[in-house]
Amino acid sequence: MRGSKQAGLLLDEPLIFERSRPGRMGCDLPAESDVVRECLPAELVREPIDGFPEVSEPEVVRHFLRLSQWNLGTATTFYPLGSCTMKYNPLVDEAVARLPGFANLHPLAPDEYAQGALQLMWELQDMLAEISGMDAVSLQPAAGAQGELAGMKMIRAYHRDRGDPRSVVLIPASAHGTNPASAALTGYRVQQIEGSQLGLVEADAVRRAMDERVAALMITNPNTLGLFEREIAQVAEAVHARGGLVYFDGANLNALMGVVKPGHAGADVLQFNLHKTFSTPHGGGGPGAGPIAVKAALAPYLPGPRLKREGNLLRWSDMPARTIGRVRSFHGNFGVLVRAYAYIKALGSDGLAQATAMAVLNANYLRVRLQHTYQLAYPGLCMHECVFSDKPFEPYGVKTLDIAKRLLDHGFYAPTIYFPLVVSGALMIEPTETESKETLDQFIAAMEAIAREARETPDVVRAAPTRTPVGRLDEARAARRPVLRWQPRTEAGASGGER
Amino acid sequence: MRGSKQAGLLLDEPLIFERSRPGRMGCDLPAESDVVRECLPAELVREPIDGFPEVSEPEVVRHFLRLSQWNLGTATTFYPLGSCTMKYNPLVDEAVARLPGFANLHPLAPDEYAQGALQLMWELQDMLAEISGMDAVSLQPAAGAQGELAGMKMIRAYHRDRGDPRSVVLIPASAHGTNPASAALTGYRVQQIEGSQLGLVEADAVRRAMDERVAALMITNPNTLGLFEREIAQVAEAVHARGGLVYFDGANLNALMGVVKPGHAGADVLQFNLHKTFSTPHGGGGPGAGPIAVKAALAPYLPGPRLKREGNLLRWSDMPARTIGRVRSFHGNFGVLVRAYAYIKALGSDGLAQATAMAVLNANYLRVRLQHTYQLAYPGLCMHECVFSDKPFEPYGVKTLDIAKRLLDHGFYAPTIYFPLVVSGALMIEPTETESKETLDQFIAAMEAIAREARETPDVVRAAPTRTPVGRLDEARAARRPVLRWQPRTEAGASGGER
Amino acid sequence: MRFIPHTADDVRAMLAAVGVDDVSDLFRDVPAALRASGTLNLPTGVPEAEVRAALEALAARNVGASQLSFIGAGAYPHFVPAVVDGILQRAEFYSAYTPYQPEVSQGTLQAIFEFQTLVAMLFDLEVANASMYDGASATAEAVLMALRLQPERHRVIVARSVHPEYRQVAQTYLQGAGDIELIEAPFGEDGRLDLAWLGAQADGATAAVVVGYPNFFGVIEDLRAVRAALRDSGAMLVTTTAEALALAIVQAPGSLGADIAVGEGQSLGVPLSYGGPGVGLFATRTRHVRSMPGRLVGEAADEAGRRGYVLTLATREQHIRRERATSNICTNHGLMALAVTVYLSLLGKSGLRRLAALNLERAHCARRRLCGGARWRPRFSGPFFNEFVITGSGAGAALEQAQRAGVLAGVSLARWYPELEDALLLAVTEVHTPAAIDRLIEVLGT
Amino acid sequence: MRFIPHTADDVRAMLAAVGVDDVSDLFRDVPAALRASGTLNLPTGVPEAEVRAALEALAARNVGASQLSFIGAGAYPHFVPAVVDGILQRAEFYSAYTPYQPEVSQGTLQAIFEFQTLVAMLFDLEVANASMYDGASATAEAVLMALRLQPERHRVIVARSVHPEYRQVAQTYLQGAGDIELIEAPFGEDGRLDLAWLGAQADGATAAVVVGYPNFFGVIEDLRAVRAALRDSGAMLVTTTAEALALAIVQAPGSLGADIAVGEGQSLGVPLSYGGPGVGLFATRTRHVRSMPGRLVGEAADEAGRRGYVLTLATREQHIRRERATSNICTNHGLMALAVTVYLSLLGKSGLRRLAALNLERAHCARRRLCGGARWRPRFSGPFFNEFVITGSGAGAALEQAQRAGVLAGVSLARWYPELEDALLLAVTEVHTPAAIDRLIEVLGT
Ligand SMILES: Cc1ncc(COP(=O)(O)O)c(C=O)c1O
Ligand SMILES: Cc1ncc(COP(=O)(O)O)c(C=O)c1O
Repeated sequence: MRGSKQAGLLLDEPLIFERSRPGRMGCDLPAESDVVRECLPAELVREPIDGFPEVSEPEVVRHFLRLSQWNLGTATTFYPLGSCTMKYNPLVDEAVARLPGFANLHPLAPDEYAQGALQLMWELQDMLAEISGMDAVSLQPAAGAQGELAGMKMIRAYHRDRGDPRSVVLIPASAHGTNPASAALTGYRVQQIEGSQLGLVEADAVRRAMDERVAALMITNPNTLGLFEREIAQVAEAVHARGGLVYFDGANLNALMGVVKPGHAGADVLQFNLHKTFSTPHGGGGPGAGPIAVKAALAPYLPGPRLKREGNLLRWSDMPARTIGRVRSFHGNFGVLVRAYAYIKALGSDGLAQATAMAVLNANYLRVRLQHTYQLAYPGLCMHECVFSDKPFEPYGVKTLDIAKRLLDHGFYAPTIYFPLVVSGALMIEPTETESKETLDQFIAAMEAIAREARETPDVVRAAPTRTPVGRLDEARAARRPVLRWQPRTEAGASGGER
Repeated sequence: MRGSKQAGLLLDEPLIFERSRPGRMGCDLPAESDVVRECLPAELVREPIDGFPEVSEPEVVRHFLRLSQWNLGTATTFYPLGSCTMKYNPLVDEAVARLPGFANLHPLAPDEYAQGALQLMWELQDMLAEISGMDAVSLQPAAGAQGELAGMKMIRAYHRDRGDPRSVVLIPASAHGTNPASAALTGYRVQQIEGSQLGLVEADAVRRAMDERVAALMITNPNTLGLFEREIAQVAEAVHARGGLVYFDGANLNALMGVVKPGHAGADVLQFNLHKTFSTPHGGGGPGAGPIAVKAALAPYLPGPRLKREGNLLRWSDMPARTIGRVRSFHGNFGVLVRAYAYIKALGSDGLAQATAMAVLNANYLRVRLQHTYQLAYPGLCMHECVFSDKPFEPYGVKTLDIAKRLLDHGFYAPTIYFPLVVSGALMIEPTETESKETLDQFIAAMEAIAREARETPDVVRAAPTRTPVGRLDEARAARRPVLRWQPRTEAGASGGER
Repeated sequence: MRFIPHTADDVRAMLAAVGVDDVSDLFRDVPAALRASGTLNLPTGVPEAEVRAALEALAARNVGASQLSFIGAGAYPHFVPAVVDGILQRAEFYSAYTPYQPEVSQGTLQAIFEFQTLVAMLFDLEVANASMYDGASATAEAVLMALRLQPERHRVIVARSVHPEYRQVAQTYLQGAGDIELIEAPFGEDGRLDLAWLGAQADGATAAVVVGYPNFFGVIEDLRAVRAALRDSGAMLVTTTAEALALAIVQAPGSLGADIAVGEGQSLGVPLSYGGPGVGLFATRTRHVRSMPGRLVGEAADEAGRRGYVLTLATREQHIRRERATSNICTNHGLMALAVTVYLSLLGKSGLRRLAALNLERAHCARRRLCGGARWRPRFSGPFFNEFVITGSGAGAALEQAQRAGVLAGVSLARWYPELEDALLLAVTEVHTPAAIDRLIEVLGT
Repeated sequence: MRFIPHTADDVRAMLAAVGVDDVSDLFRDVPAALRASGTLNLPTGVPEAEVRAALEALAARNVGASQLSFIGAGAYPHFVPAVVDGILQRAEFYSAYTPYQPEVSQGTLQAIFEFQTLVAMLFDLEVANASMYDGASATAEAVLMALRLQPERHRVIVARSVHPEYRQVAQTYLQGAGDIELIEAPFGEDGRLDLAWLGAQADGATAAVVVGYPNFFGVIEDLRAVRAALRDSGAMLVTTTAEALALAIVQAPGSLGADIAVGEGQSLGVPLSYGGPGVGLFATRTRHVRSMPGRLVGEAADEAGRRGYVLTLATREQHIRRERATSNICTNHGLMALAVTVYLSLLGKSGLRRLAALNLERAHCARRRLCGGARWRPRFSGPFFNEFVITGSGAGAALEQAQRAGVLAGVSLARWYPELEDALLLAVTEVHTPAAIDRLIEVLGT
């Protein structure tokens, strides 16, 4: 007998502002002396901030602990959010990132006094270069999108320096939204490349689209359908043949480690998403890190300063002459880099290859086990993720959103939904390698149960979720009349946050 | 509008053994070499332990995170467990106890190399002596009960050394179970002292019971009814007059700090419960620490070794001549001592006095607010806790147990129930000083709602809890046919833990 | 491998289900030519103990982390109460991602809603987003937003006293973003923006003026006067704050006329961590909300009327709007936003103010004492919070000498401002005890 | 005070509800004479930053914590994976207490049920309790239990090779516990119990024989032979294990005839922490379960048939049975039991065995190398796991010399065993890399 403990008690919790009581304190600091008046002109001095919380330390702890309990995370359950590589975040990485030697180091500490940090970054650059088959790496970008942005700026500088400024970037329809946004932010016009019947970018299509206005092709491989772009080499050739560059979105590297190096497949510029492939926590939205790697021809353009070796010492260079400059203050998300470094060290060449192999095995296992219940967007082997559509449930009025919500009732987070845009009602499932076969089997059972419900009692699915702390929230109404913050009570009884 | 998020999703989780799969690993260690065979005679070598878990690291994390979510704790909710002083556990105390300089220190490191630890213990002894008004302190006992045991052994040694061995210990009926148990373990016969109408120990009653066979009186003050023993001085006098000693159970010191020092009220021996008064976490059952304090005449009997100062150095003494010896290996629960030290430093003389004052205020507030709904066991002011009975609900067939279970549905932990034994159907409520008035008001509202339900729909109360991960568990059946461990499957399909 | 649960039996069963014989068959779609060179030339994996030992050895080589330091310049040493990290270590927070499914992400969402409220209050503006990467990119995004709101304008004035790295990042972000003229406004002897220059330069083509508040020299700009100088031009006023704690004691930019106020939140509960991750703060007026970059959380209700929170106004964002999005940001700095939320909740209304007062007092005391003799004098006369510039001949050499004596006595401004060759920038906060300040005086002299 | 939420308004309102004017009125029942001297002569409270600074300063003075150390003797340096502390830091675990309300304590209860199972398996006995304070008090409780089970017997034999502090604690616990004769059994040249002596001494009055397994010298006793020597007397065999990791590779006491097996669990996931808190392990046979000390968790079901766990057989305990309880223990070491449960789950069946093998190998290598020359020789010939005794003239001086060179090269046995004056006890575990062992050889010589 296995008991089901899935229904349980979660504790209610108001906004921190609603817990506030005048005069309550969460810290003990000496009362302000008169010195303030001597130090600052009176007209500059602000009153203590009205509406700021006044709560004791135990209340703060209880508040945030209770909030935390309303979240599912990959540490507590299967979180098959496609394109996000929600793998297990090792606890040792959390511990080492907090070592005082890292946590208390000032970014402008003299290089001589930060050699451990510089050594770590130096080695991490090398590791990433080896994994990607690229020539040079900058760790500065704060996230994948910022890596893309840096990449676009570099491509722009490269063409400009060759006296050949270009205006267009080709992007497949299945690309992640950050790709066109990053290209546009760099002044490029985005031209969409349609995928083939098989969901792939064809070299022929690229060849047709390529001309001298095209600065680059941005390609994601495996693409967001979880498919390997088999013509990647020919595609790259087609781009290069007309003087273009290949930007390789490396967000899906978890499918490639030890199998293919993008640098050998024609990539000129590539960003890593360390918070995906290298397991740094997603933090409920971030921080991540998006190091950018390039082939030698583009190395002069990398964001600066750069690390350099001087005898036994590592140092930060001055701004290189042709760099695009900075994309982030200081040295990037160092705390995230520490975790990624620790992760790569822990896995090593064998572990990384095993991670890729098992991630791909897990995705294919889900694919074959679910393909008779849900409609696979594209047939054949997949890489690290697979994409289904809600087509089979159209007759019953059950949509992808309903299926996703019903999964929550089963204690699973939902897959990425309605992305990629090229699949209508997409359910994009990325299991990662850190999930066991038993977990996948439980997920499959839940998906099958939902499919049965969709046919037999579709209302149940449409009413989901019912076991979560709140029911389905009205997002449309929230957007029409946005309440984006709590308001201090202006008169008795009225409060913006509470309505 | 305040939404109620109290119903929610908890995730099911089997026993760790049921997650096990042959060959799965949660750590990466080199495979065993042949050296084992050279190092140990074959007949001594054991096979890898059958039934031990085989799980990966992510699964271990998920397993224990999910288990944690099935618990309420004082960090997440009001936990008014009487006699246990479930106050807030400061997070900084958790942080400092984990400093490598404490966590990695070996108990047999030479004293010169452990001066920080010894200094901390030295100062903590002094702090505890000051708070209690006693003369000397040993930090060795691992918990309150072990402190009591040490105290009893000291009392025994004291009388023996005076050529006056005695055989009886007087204990009020309201005492905690550890008191008679500790006395009995020292070979004493326990003689019960009945309390007065007011729930108090009367000097007259003690005088009547005292004779030359009585080694000591064990008294808890405030007693377990939350009442201050007003005649404590006269009681002590009566005991001392016939050559007896006063053992003062210090578990309830949270009601006395800055108000009374037990040492000034006649106490000869007293144990502290650092995990109560000084806020070290209760850990789901422990560890705690139960330092023992004495008047000068008993100091020679304290557990050894003792700390001593030699010039600038602190050192451990040899075993003192008249010590009762050791009650615990090494130096006691040092990690708990660190937390208590940090707590006392944080609060200081003003903070400790404030803690006591607000703990007593909170208890009295609950008392007056609940006394018309529940039956107060004894009238008048209380100290840090108050005790009610379920008498008013007898006509409805609702018992203390039902009330306690129904409180769980409201998201509160239950008070201590059916203790002290002198109150039938006792509900013993200790709020502590770290709870806000709003929380107490919410608790009062819940208690009132339950009282209403008890009268109007008693079945609802008797069926509680309904919102917890499991319903009321059949404890009687569990005790009749105890299953105290999981059993490895001996044949397919059979498993002790799963039945 | 300890993070990967697959047993040999599992792999066999799963391969059979997939219908292939071997794991390598799963990669059939990868052309053989590419696969040939896929092998990684890295050391093999190691047990956890070795990972930890390696990282501890590296951390130990960062001797700067344990030294008495007065370096600020955009990253500030502050005491972080243990509660903050205790909450950050909750796996339910750190192992979740963007709260796409609000029903099982209310923890993250409510905390962000609180964060938005706190940031808006701190700047005294109406609305704040759910975080940017850092103060630098927040500044760049503010400039882009001002340009977006006023497509007819093409000039941006950035005070030269804005953090040099923020200026660099803004410059990078603007590359290719159209024909934008980025010009730098000089500072005066008080360390503040040269208002006469500004009045003359700000014109109808100027989309925005960006000033530091406090600026890179620690000086508190006269925002009212800046605002007045901009009146005719109609340019937007953007403030950028690297030391957010200052706003607990100096007038908020919103109340002095800023249209967009951005900054870096590291000071508010985030460790230095060699400069990252911190968190970018971004606030503006409600009327501009649909032009804001970044994520927003809003209040919502379910059918039963229970209050909850959701991601909202997503039509501004890249995943919906793609090349027409207000920004390309996707992953942001949510966990650090949570740190700020916990920190500000704990410090609270009066605690934060007291802390700011303590910083002010200590910094002013330190400058007064340093400049009490002939060796140093204040470089700027403007008001300051917890950071200031002193000048004296041979400042660079003095800094190195202090370093050799074990004190990181600030940074030399010469690397960013050739005209400030003998100037040192120092930050003094609550972590600097009176004894630490004594030591500073001792090594720098007076 | 930051931990106390009461505002002045709250206090006023609550006092009014109670019907008193002033907080001091709440203490009316305390005689004035006693209250007069209640005031505490302690420093006033300080902010968190000062607490932390004070504790960091103290921790820094424990230089022994960072030195290369080969001290074992009942507390062992082992690597603890980060997962263990990550789980211990879950407030839901550490801030709960004894699970009196099982419906909201299933986390603690299920974890303890798993702990009981793991400990029972480790000892190969049928049932284990939910923890004792430490190995020493567990040993004392085992002796008391053996006496309780055989009230007609009054002798207890404890091997002199049992941890000296465990023997001391047993002695203290027995004070006043009736007319019990506690005698010590000698050890032979192999470091094992003198079986001839035992055969002669163990008699019908002997309730129990207590042996270390491994014993204090690291030597693995021949339990089969001990058991055989006790056959005629009918005495119970009690084993006590200070280094629990040994049981991953040497035969379990339960399978060799122990009636009660106890030990210290610190090795299995708990830091040294200057000797505490660790956790006492206690296992025995099912038929003795009602005489066991300490808490027990058992399986139960609710009305819907859902499996759950509850405290059970509480009628043995002090809160029910008072002076007739099997022990006075109440608060136990539950959180450390959780640490052990997490640790053993992570190490698992094969990992624990591999770890034990690594310890065995390193320790044997170290002893072999140390005793490779003329300076040292093994003191005992019996088999050992990860701890051993070497002897050589001037051992005490050698130890001090090693200390001065920065290596804590074990402990001298002279303080406990006058007859072993020149003997050193060393523990070598997986934390001692080959380089660390080289260093040991270097400072101790060969
Ligand atoms: C394929 C792809 N590319 C790029 C990105 C952008 O990365 P980031 O969110 O780190 O900015 C993502 C993020 O989800 C992605 O899935
Ligand atoms: C009044 C009283 N005395 C003694 C004790 C025993 O203390 P410990 O549980 O630390 O052994 C308790 C514990 O609950 C208690 O409440």
